[in-house]
Amino acid sequence: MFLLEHDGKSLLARCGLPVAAGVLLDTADFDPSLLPTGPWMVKAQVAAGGRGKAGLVRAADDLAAVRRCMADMLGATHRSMIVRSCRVETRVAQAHEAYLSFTLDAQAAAVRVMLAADGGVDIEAQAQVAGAVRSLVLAPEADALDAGIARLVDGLSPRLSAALGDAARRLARVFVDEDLTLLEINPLFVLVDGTWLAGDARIVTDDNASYRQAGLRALIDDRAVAYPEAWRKEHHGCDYVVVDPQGDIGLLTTGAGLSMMLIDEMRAAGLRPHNFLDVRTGGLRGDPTRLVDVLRWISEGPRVKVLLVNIFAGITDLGEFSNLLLEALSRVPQFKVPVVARLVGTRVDAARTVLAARGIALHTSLDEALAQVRVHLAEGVPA
Amino acid sequence: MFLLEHDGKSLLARCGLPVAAGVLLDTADFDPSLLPTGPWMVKAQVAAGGRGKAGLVRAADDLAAVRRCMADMLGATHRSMIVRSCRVETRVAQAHEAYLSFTLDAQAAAVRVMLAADGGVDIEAQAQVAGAVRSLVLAPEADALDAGIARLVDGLSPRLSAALGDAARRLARVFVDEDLTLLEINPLFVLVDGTWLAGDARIVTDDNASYRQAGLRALIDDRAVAYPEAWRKEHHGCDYVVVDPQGDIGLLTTGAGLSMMLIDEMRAAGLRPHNFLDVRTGGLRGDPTRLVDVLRWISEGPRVKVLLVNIFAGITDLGEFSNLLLEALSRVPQFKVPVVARLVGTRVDAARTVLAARGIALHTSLDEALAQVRVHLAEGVPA
Amino acid sequence: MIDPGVDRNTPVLVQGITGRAGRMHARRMRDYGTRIVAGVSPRAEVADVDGVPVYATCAEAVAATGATASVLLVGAAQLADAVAEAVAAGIRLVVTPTEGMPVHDALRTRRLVQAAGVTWIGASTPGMAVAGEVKLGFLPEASLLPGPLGLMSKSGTLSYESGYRLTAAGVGTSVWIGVGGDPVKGTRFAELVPFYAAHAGTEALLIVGEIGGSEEEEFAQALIEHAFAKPVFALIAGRSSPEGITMGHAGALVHGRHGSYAAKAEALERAGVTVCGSLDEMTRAVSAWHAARA
Amino acid sequence: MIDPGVDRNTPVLVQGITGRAGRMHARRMRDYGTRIVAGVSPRAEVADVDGVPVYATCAEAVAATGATASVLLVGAAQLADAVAEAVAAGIRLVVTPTEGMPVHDALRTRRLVQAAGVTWIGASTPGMAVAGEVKLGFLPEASLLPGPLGLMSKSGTLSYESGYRLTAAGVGTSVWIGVGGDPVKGTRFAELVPFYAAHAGTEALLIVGEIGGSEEEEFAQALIEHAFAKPVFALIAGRSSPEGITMGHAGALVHGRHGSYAAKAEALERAGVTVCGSLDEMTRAVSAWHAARA
Repeated sequence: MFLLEHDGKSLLARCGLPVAAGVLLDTADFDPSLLPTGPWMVKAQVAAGGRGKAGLVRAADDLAAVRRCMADMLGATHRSMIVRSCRVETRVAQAHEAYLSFTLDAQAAAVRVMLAADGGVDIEAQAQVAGAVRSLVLAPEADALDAGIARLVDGLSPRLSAALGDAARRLARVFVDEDLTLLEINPLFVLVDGTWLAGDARIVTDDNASYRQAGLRALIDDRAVAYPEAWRKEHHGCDYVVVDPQGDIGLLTTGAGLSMMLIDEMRAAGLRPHNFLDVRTGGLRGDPTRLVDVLRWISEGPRVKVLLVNIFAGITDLGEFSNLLLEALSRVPQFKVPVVARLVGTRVDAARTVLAARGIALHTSLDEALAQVRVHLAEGVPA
Repeated sequence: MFLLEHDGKSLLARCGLPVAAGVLLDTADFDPSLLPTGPWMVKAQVAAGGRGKAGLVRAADDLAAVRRCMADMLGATHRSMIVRSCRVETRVAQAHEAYLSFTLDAQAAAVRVMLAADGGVDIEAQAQVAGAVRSLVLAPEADALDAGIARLVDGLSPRLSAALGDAARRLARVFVDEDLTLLEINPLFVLVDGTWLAGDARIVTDDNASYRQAGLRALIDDRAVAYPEAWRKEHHGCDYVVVDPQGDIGLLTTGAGLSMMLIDEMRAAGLRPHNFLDVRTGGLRGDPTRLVDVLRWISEGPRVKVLLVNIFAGITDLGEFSNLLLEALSRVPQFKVPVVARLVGTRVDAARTVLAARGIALHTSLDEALAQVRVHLAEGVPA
Repeated sequence: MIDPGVDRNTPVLVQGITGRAGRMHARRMRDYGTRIVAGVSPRAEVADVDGVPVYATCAEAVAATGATASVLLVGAAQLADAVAEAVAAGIRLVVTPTEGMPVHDALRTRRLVQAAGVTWIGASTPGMAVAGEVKLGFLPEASLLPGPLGLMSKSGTLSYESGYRLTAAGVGTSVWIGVGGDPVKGTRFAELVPFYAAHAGTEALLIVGEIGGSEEEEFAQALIEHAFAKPVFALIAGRSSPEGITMGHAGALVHGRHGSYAAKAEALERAGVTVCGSLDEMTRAVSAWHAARA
Repeated sequence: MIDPGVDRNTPVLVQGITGRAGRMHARRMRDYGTRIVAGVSPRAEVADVDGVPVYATCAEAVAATGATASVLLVGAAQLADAVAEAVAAGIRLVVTPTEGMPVHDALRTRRLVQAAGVTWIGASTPGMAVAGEVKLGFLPEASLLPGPLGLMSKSGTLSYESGYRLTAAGVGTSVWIGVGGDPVKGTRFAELVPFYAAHAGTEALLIVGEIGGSEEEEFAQALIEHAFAKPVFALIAGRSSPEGITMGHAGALVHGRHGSYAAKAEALERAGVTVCGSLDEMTRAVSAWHAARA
C-alpha cells in the first residue's frame, strides 16, 4: 500500500534513518508540547502528489500560524481525498536537495536505483537532461547493491558523494528488509555539515509481506480509514471497490480479471455498476459471513436497484454456493432488490433448483442476465 | 502508557490471541466495507473506565445504527477527554463472562495473576465474595507461570478450566514478552464450544521498553494526540503537563519530585502554576532547543504572566545554563513575560553575572523568588 | 530457456499434497490425465494420499520417481523455500498457484530459477494445461477443448470465461498458460513468444491481459523482434478502472499513462495484434479466424 | 539481607567508566573521598581513565582489586546484564543511577539480587552517600553535611533541596540513600528500616517520598513491625497532582485512592511519623528535633 508521508517517515525513523522530526495531528486544537522544534512545515497527509501546488504544504513560523494552516487544510479535498491529518515537522533550512529512489524491475528481477544530485520539485525536468539522473539495475543482495551504489555516486562532489552513498546504502537495506516496492526520497536534504535527511518519503509496501512485517500490520490495524484496501484484504479476505457511488447495479462477482471485464462491458453498454468485487468463492468454505458482509456494503449504495451475481465456478460447488447466497440474503433483509444470477460451472443444475425455490431464475448466458438486469432497472423507474 | 481498547486488542491480535474483529473509525461517514461482520458493538475510545454507564458503549444492529452511535459519540467528552474515535466490533452473543488479569507485584518481584470464573461489569462486587476471585503471585518464568495457572483453574468446570487455562497461559506470555505492566481482560468471553476471546482489554505498556517493542514505537509515532506523554518523552526527552490551563505562573523547573513539591507549595499558598515540567537540565548538553520548545509551550498558556525558573544544580553548570536560557528566551520573542530565577548549585555566581546583564535578578531563596513572582502578578493586574 | 512443454508422460510431483488443496487438486489433475507420480510433505506419518506415494523431501521424491515437473500447493510464506527445494532436486518446471507471495520473495525466486534454467509458472497462476491431455493447476474442464489456439492469461477467471465461450464456439486450445496476476513472476508473456512461435500445435495466440505493469507492451515488442508469424488476439480487462486503485490483483494498478489500457492497446495494435473490446468481440474474432483457417 | 553499609575503605568499581557520565562521576566520587579502585568497560583499548585502571569484565576487576561495591553508569538497555555481571563477579552492593530501565528487567534483576543476597540501590537513583566520607552516585556536595539524620528518598532533586535546606539549618545526614522513582526497584523504603534501626550514627530518619505506589504505606507498616524507636519525618511530593497522570516518575501515578497523598499521610501518621506539608515545615520540624537533642 502507498503510505502517507508521515507513516513512511515513521518507518524510516524506526529503521534508524534520519528524517525531520514531525508529529501527526488530526486537530488544530492540539497540545503545543506535541510539536517538534520550530519553525515548521505543515503538510497535509493525503496519498497523492501535487500537494505543494494545492497549498497543502506550508511554512509556519509560530504556533498560531501552525494552527491556521491546519484549520485551513483539515477537511479540505485533494484529488477526491479528504485531508484528515497533517504532519507538522521541523523545517530544514539551507540544504542541498537531491533525489534517490528504489523500485523493482520485474523483468530483470532486480532493484533499480535512481539518483540525481539535483532533486526537488523539478525532478521531472531533470529527468530530461542527459546524465542528470543516474540509474542502475542491481541484484538485491547487499554486496551487489553497495557496489552499484559506489558506481552511482562516483564523480559527484566529495560531500554529495559521501552523503548520497551513505543514504543509498542504508535506504537499500530498508527497501529489502521492509519488503518495499517503492522507496523514493525527494528531496533528500544534504546539509552543510555533510549529514542528510529525508525531506519527503514516497513508500509503497507489499501487503503480501504483512505477515512478516509487524509494523505494517500495526499500521493497518490503526488506520483502516487511511488504508481501506489493505484493511479489507487483511480482515475480509476479499477485494471490494466502489467504482460509482451513484451506480444502480450491485455486483456479486468472483475473480479480479473477470469482474473488471464485466464492469468494462457494462459501462460500454451504458449500464452503471456500483462496485468491483472479487469475493473469492474458494475461500467461503461453507460460511455465509463474507457474503453477508458484502451484501451489506452493496446495500449502502443509495441507488442500487438490482444485484447481479456472476460466478464462473471452475471448482466451487454452485449448489452449495447458492445455498450460502440465499442464507446471506436472508440475513440482510433490508436489502430488498431483485437478484439476477448468472452461474456457470460445477453443479449448475443443483444451483438452478436451489435458486428457483426462492424465485430467482438462473442464467448461463451473461447477455441474457444483463437483459434481465435491464428489465429490473426499468421496473425501478417511477412511472 | 495506558492503551486505548482498540490498540490493546490490536496488540493481542498481533500476538495471535483471539479478540472480536473490530475497526477503529474516526468519522461516522466511513466506507461500510471497513466494518467487520455485524451485528456490532460501538465503543468510544477514551482511556478511562465508566464508558458503559456514560452511553459510550452501545449495540447496533444495522449500518444506520452504527453511524448514529458514532455521530453521538464522536466529539463527546468523557472524564474531560474528547472522544476522537470509536472501535466498531462484531458483537459476541451467548458467552460466559470471566475475568483475568496480570499485574506486577513490586515487593515480591513477581507477576500477580487474578482470575474469576464470573467476570463482567460486576467484578468489583465479585471481589467482595470470598473465593470468587482467585489470585497467585508467580515468578515471571514460563514454567512457574504455567504451573501457577494450573492451580488457579483447578476445580472450575472442565470447559471453563480448559478455556481460562489456555487464555491465562497465552496472555501470560504476552504480558512478559510485550513488556506490559497491566493486562486485564474483563470480560473474557468463553463460548459454548469452549473457545474464548477478549471482550475488552485494559493494557498498560512500559514506555521504558519501547526501544525493544517496535509495535509500541509505531503506535506512539501514529498517535501523538492519543498518547501525548509517551510522545513527548520519546521526542523531547522531558516531562511536561499542563496542570491548570488558567494558571498564571509558568514553571521552568527540573527534577520530578522537586517540581511536584513546588506546585504543591505554590497551590497551598494560593498561587496558580500553569504547568509541571521536568526539563532534565543534564540532557541539554549546550543546545537551547529543548528550552525553546518548552518556552513555546508555556507561552501558549493564555493567562501566563510570569515565568519562574527553579533549578537545583547538583551537577549542571548554572553559568552555562543561564546562557542557554537567555538564548532560548531570545528565540521566543513573542513570550514577553517577566522572568524570576531561583538557582542553587554549581557556578551560581557566573549565573548571576550572566542573568544580571539582561536585567534578571537571581534568587537563591525560593521564598524570595516567590515573593518576586507575586510582585509581577500584581503588576499584571489592570489598575 | 523458458520451456513449459509438458505432455501426458511428464512425471509430476505435488508439493504440499497432504493439505486440503493439495489433496483435492492432485486427484483432479490425475483424473484429467496428468501423471502424478509422487507427493511431498513434511508430515512424515503420511505414506500416501489417494494412492500417490508421499516423500518428505523433493530430492527423495525425484530420486524415487524421476519427476521433472512439480505443482506447489503450499502457503505463501513457504513458497520461495519450496521452489528452491524443487530446483535443487532437479525439477525443470514448477507451477505455483499460491496467491500472496511477497514480491521480494518472487524477485529472488525469479533470479534463482533463471540461474538454474528452470521454468517457473506463477505465482498466483491458475496453472497451465494441454487440453485433453494434461493439466498442472486448476484450469476448469468446461473451458478445456483441444484445438489450435495458444492461450496466455494473467487472470484466472477471465481466461476461464474466455475458454468457456471459445469452447462453446467450437474453438479449442493447444497450450494454455496462466502467467498470473502478480507484478513479479516466473514467466512473462514476452518470454513465451519463442515457445509459441516454435510450437507446432499452436496456429494462433490469444492473450488475456489486464491493466497495470508493462507485460502487454513487452509482449508486443517481442512479437516484432521475433517476427511472430501467427495471428494474435488480445483481450485486456480494466479499461474503465479508476487510476491509482488496485482492482484485486496487486499488478493491476495504473499510474498516469503507465499500465493504462490505452497504452497497452496501442502497443499491441502496432505489433499487429487484434485487440478486442469485449468477451463477445473476442469470441467472434477468434471464431472467424478459426472458421477461415479450415 | 539489605546492607548498604559503605565507608571510606570500601573498594568501589565503576562499570561504564569510559562513557561521558562514567568518566565525570568517577572523578567526582573519587574527589569526594570514595575509593574508586577500578573501572569496567568493553572498550579493550582503554587501559585507564584518569589513573583508574580499566578492566574488560567485572570478574577481572574484582579479582585484581577486591572491589565489593559497584556504581553502574551504563545504558538502560544494558543495565540488567551489567548488574548480573557484577553479581556473578561477587560484588555485594550495586548502585545504578541509570534512568529508563524496563520494568520487567527490574523485576528479574530484583529476583536475581535477592537470590544472591546482594544489595541493589536503584534504578533511577541519584545514589547514596555517607556525608563527608564517601558517595556512590551523584549527590551534590552542597547538600551533604555530616550529621545524625538518616535520609531516604525516591526523588533526586527534592532530596537535594531538602539536604540543602537542612545543611543551611545546620542539620547533617548520616547515611543518605536514594531508592529511586521507578515502580520496581532494588531496595524499598521498608527494607531499609532494619538498617537504620541498627545504625548507630543515625538518630532520626527523614523520608522524601512522592505519590504513587505503596512504598510509604509499606514503610509505615515496617516501622510498627520493627518497633522503630527513632523519630521519623516525612515529606511527600504530589499532593496536588491530578489523578491518572504521570508526573515525570513512572511510579508517581495515582489511581483512585491507591497511591494518593492522603493514603500515605494517614498510614505514616498512624505509625507516629511527623508528616510535613512543605519544605519549610520539614526544615523547621527537623531543625527543632535537632536543636532539642543537643
